[in-house]
Amino acid sequence: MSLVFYILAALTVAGALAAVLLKNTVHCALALTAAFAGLALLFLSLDAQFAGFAQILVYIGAVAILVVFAILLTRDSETPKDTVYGPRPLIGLVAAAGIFAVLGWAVLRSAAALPHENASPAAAPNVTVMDIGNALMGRYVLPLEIVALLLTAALIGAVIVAMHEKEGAR
Amino acid sequence: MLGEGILKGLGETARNFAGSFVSADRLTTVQYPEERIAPIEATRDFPFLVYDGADWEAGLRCVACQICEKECPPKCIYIVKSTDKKPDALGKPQIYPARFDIDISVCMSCQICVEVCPFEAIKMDTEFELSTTDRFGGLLYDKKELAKSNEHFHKVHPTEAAEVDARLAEEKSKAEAKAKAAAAAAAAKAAVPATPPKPAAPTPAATPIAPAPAEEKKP
Amino acid sequence: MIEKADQIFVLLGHWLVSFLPVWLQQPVLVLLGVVCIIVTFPALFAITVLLERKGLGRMQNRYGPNRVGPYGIFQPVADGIKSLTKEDIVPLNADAVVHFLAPVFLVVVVFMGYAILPIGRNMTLVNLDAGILFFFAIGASTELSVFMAGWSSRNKYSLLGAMRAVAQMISYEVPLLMSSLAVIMMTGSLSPNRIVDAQNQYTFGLPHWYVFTPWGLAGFILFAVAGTAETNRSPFDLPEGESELVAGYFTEYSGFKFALFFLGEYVGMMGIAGLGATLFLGGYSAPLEVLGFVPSWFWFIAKVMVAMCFFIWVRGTLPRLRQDQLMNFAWKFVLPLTLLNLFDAALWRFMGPGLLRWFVCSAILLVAYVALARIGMTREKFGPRSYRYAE
Amino acid sequence: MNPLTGYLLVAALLFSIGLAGALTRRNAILVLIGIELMLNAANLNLIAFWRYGPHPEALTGMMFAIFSIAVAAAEAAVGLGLVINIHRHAHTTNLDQMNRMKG
Repeated sequence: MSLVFYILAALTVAGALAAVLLKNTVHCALALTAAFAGLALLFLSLDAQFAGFAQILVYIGAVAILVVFAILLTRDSETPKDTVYGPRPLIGLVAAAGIFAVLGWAVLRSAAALPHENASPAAAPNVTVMDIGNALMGRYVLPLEIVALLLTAALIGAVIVAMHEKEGAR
Repeated sequence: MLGEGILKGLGETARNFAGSFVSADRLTTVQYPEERIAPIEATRDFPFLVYDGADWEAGLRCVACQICEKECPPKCIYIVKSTDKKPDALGKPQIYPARFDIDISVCMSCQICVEVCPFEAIKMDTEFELSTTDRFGGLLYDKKELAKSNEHFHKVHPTEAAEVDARLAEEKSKAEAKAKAAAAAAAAKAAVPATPPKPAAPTPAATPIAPAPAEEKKP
Repeated sequence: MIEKADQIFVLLGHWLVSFLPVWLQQPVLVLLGVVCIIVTFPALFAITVLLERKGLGRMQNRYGPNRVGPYGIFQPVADGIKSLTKEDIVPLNADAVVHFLAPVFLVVVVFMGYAILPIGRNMTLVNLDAGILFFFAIGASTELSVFMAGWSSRNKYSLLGAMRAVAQMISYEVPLLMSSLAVIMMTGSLSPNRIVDAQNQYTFGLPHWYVFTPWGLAGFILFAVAGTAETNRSPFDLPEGESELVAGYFTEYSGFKFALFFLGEYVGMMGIAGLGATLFLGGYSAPLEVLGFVPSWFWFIAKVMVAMCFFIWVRGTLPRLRQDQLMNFAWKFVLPLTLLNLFDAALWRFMGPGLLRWFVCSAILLVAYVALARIGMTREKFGPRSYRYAE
Repeated sequence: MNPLTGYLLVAALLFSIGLAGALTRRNAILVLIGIELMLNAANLNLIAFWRYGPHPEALTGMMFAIFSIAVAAAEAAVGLGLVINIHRHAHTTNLDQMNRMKG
């Protein structure tokens, strides 16, 4: 396991933990951005160049800003007085830990059963944007159109939901 | 149509930019410490006291009447009258200011002191580079520093100085004429008492009675 | 000899690196490239600052700084020393960590954008296949640093400035992407080197730059407009509107952090200018075939500096746009025109060579321009003024 | 411990952190942050399996990840739109206080 992977994994997990545990909501959003950046680097270390840049563009460029705008619009940027966690935080933690145990166990047990366990990992597939373009336009053209439709619907839906009703329509 | 205005504007700035290298008159900047614009005639910065003749102490026109001190809006003039008198330009003994301070840092160059001064003793100078490093007394000018000769006044405000001089000269001549007339009258009166000394005495007694009855009627 | 002059930096790099053991050579070569970028572009930033102040001065019939050194050429040095020695005041209840991170994050991100720009023939630091996408991904994350600066100063003005800046950058990022999409569509690749190579041929002396095609010219103008807005410059510098917002999101910054913001803004501007040159003006290719002997990196730097002069020229001319005019212009004029430009490029591609496609494409663009200008940008007529008096 | 299991473990850890965040936090926006993390963990899994899977040239895993990124962005937009709308009416983003069905 290369050192780079450990560093990136540590960065991502630290970012995610901070995003969940910090008190001040804007700090959480910034930690979330660190987690997204770590994930983008992990994608790049997996030679998924296009996905890594898309992750940076979509998540850090747009979703993080969206989250931060939402935090500001709902006047939550000050640290809340009372506790930050829900009424029964323990149950949530136990459930999450349980799921992690199950997933971890599944991953480690299955490691032996993977077909190419001993074979050296396949050479890095050199994926060019041309291939992705052809795949998108060739095999995945239907999902592409559906996602296009979905994005338009989401765009309009989000605007209508968050739009400020005219006084009359109260 | 969208864009025409932008292109016209860009053309204008381009003409300015190119022009500034070609024609020197476009550039209006005066490089201050090296180049200077001659101050215009009516420039006024901080007041100064005018004195005639050579000795500034004796020639000061100021008679410490303190009108300017009272009129000064920011109250930056401080005058202490002298106990004795000194002869002024017309020879009449006048009080002079033992101490005459102006706080330049407070003065706002409004020239009211010049307007109200009956004796043309204070005028506005055109010197403005007076900054000093001493914060506490540096800008508090006393009589000595304020006094400047009439020639300086001529150099600074030539037309106004000329008018002032003309007026003073005319007053002097009128005063002299009056003094000569008074001297002549005095001389004539000195010649007349040599003959009838008595009639002069009673006339003053008569006049005080006449006005007295007028007052009772009025209230 | 010409070849050597052109490849001087590449050969120098390889020569320097040849002393090292083989496994170390590649990383050190990249490191050298990074050091070169980090040295040259701040130097260009200093020159741009001087050009800006003197150029703006000349446009306003005055000299511009000429006290520090002959003709004021040491003015950027003086500014630099001034900003280094100035006290760095951090507001009391500011969020110290985020307040400190914002300028650092901005400068790091902006410099990362230079990794993919082809500064000269095989002088691209990193040959990414999806280079342009990387540049826009990086461009998108500068907004975050703007927001961090605005929010962490805990100051109403800076928060308002930050919100305006982010809204403006987001709404102008879409046209920026779309206008460069036309070029990517025509060259069929996202890698900047391929785009420059596609524009590097000459027919009887004139280069095949995309800017000489109707859709290319329209795309370049729209890219320039969106680029100016993306870097908060000149007519779109509302976030730093001195008159009402003091200094926008970097109000609470002074000393070196303010200089970092200043550097970040200018280096960002040069990055967008570099990308514009790469996409539309043929990156490092010479404007005329006869001028081919001049080294390639010189042309890239020349184009970036010409773009800087254009930014300065526009800043000296155009008044600042209001926030609603800004947004209105973005969504109702620039974006539709870029979408149409995409269609126009496609039409250009499939109409085959000949004069017909010149007229058709140009006609479409002109008609759309006039129509949008007439319909989109009409100001709603303000009704009669209504007075309200305190009872 | 081949690299694939490393990536899968990191993805599982991210997923559980996201889940813990979603379950324990009171603020609606932080629940959305938790969900974003879970989605990202899934993306990481997709790309890890694509990279170390038998046929990387088939691009299936990466395509999945790209589409998932697009859908997650749409989801985040609509989710935050809802949160803002609820905040406008109920003047709170605290999930415990959003218990009234009245519009």
